[in-house]
Amino acid sequence: MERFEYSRDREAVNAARARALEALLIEKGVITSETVDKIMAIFATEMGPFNGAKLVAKAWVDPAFKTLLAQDTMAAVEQMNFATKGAGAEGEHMKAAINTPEVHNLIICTLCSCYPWPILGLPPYWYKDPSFRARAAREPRKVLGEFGLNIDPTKEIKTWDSSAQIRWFVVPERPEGTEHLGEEQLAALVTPESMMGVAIVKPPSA
Amino acid sequence: MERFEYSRDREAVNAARARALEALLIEKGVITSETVDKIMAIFATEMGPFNGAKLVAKAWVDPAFKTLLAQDTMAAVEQMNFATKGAGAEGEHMKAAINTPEVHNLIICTLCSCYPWPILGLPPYWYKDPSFRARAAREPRKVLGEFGLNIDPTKEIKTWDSSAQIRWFVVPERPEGTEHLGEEQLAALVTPESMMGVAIVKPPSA
Amino acid sequence: MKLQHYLGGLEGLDPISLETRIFVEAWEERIFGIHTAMMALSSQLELDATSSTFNTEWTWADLRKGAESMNPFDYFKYRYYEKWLGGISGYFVAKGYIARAELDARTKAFLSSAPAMPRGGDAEVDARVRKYLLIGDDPKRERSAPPRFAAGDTVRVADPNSVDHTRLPGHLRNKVGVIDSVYPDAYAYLCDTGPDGLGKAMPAYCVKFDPEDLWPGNTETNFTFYADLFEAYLEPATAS
Amino acid sequence: MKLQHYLGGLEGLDPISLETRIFVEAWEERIFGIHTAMMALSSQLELDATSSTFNTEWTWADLRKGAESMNPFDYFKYRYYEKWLGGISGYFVAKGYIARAELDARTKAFLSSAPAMPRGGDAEVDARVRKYLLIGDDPKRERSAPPRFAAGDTVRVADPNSVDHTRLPGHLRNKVGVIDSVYPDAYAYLCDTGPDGLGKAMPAYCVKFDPEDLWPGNTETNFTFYADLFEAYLEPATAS
Repeated sequence: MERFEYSRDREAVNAARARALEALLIEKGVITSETVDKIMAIFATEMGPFNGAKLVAKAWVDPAFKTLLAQDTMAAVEQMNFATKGAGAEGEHMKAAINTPEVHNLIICTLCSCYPWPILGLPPYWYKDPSFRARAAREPRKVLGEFGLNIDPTKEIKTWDSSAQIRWFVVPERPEGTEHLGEEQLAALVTPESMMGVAIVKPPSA
Repeated sequence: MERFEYSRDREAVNAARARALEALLIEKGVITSETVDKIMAIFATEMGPFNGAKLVAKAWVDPAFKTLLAQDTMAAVEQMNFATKGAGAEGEHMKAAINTPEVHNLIICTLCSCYPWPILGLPPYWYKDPSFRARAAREPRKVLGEFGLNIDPTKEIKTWDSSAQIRWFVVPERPEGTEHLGEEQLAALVTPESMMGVAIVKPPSA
Repeated sequence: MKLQHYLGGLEGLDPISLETRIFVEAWEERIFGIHTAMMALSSQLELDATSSTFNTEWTWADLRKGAESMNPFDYFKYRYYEKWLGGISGYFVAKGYIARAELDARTKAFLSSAPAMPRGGDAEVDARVRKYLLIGDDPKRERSAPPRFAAGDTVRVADPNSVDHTRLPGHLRNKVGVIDSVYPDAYAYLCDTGPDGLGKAMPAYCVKFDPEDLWPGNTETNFTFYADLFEAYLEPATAS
Repeated sequence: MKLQHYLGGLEGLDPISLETRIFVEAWEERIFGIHTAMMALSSQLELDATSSTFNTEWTWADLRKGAESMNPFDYFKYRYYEKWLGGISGYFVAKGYIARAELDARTKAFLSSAPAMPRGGDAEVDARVRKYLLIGDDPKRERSAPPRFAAGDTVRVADPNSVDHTRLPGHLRNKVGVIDSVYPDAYAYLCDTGPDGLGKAMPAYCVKFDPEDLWPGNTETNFTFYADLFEAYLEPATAS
């Protein structure tokens, strides 16, 4: 009946095992003592949702760029001069789903957790959770409701499931009352959740 | 993250809840304080593998009965004068799968735990276990090997999955060296596992 | 889709448990007995009325619906009778026999001191339970139409949408088999399963499958798989 | 069948977790970093050789194979990075980089006292890891043949036997959809998936599904489901 039991010191064992593995890999010359920290630093500063936010802000202020982003996402991303030049790991082929007054987009990965690293960084826990992956496929409105986002029944929802080599992201709509803001200020409003389609971007006063 | 956690006093809570439920049902007049004990007494003395064992022993000593058991299982069972007259709960329609030198039979229920109560009683834990239900369907030889039963590759295995209203059981082969034994002595050799097909019947010396 | 119904043939599983006990904890016997009493006292049975206050329907279908509607991830997390305990407690609360708070309070009380079990009840209640166990609940009915298939026919298993309940194993959906035998008469099911197709009495078949068709390149040799299936789950096999 | 791949559309699940953190335990960041380093140092990449002793292949396919080969009941028992920790530890042991006993002993030591982490290693190793992250591993290839389908074509999703790995979601098998767009060029996959059909470069499509076809009577309105699928997973839809 062990199948139905949990180890009581599960987290402590996990933590010790992860560190033991890393220590042995360093000792055996597989990685260096800096490797993991350096990787995390790249995700903290060079590959992350801060890139996606810049992309979205530029699309909001530059209609031609927005059109390019929709039609040839990679060409648009290349113009951004990100450290990855756009196409870094897990971002070799990205595709933008543009929200409009008629269509709300949602990205999911029912098989695992495919995600465009160069512009969104690493996915939050909820995106990797089997319950989200299962439910968003069949009942997106209900799921979005649980995120506090109620999509008007007259607005179409499009769900994009990434199980091949394309990584999707959402370009949310520009909120009302932001006409006076510059690109940098606009980018500060854009959350990772809005670029996955489980939130909209709110104006600064909200 | 509670999905991934277990309550540490799980068994104690289960036990208290089961007894609390029973107490409330007695107080509210749904069942009596004797109901559960009386049910268990029926399974201890009137509906159980002791019936199946008698049936198998009779089939071993009486070829005509064995033929009837194979062709019209319920008519054969009725002759046994069990408390249930054969067709008790979960035994309304039973079917015997007769082992021969050429064929070894195995019963499973991939959906749940269908089982012929009047002649086999209640199923053991392994029969209800998802791992058995899943594996016996695709790799019965390997599964039987784990029970310590190695079926010759030249012998066919037939697996019977009960998902409609028929309840299956296996009539094992009579072991060698039991020619001198009477029906009652033979019945004492027959185990529940042998009537499910995960064991054979061994002679008394073994 | 009911993940719980797609066990047949799964890979990567544990060695078989050789636990031959029927109950591994003492409380499991109690929940089994409660379930059996509920089946025996269920309102649709044509047995003598008793003083039991149980006045609703409870069959295997209800227990199974509970298992099929539970969180499929929990299904693999809980032991067999833990699922029964959850489903049956939930039923008594949902039907208003017991208040959730009442059950929780009693559970809490029993956790801190030995269960004090009430005594009493009418013997006729237990007599009916005994009668049910000894005579069962025969699902066999006369046929209203001849069976659609005959032994030897090649059939394809349907893939109907399952709603609250189905008796169709997932590993057989869309697969091709051969009718091994046609059971006599017709069999009713315990409830109507809607678009899934069960309910009214219908023929049932024993269908033979070549395991190589079910799990190509990933099964054993000299082995045949048989499944009992209701007629609603079968279609004539056509070249596809 | 891989139970883990049949999540899409499941019923009876929990409310959505609103946990927006990427890592919920500090150790999760370490195992993520180790995995990423392995991908960057993997032997099949055309990047400069380094002094790293890692000389085997590790891609997403290997991580995914681990998740697909684990006990499916455990899949639902463990948190996301717990599965990574199990799969990656297992790989290093299986490939002989680390002995199981060694890992267990170090784990035990770290359980009783604070981890003493060794220092050192060549900067060129970390440089390669950085380079991999910034340039990626492009799966795009020139087409060897024209795509089999065009936008607007109706297709049926295949149901190939999956062995150690597949990229075909279970909820789409045998379902009918319409090609929404054909991606340019062709896409290789990280490994050969045998009878499942992936490996060599092939066209990929965005396929549009009516949710009502996927989950009849059990989905929402004014909603369209799109899935990216490799050509090997698609067949022309014929009346059935």
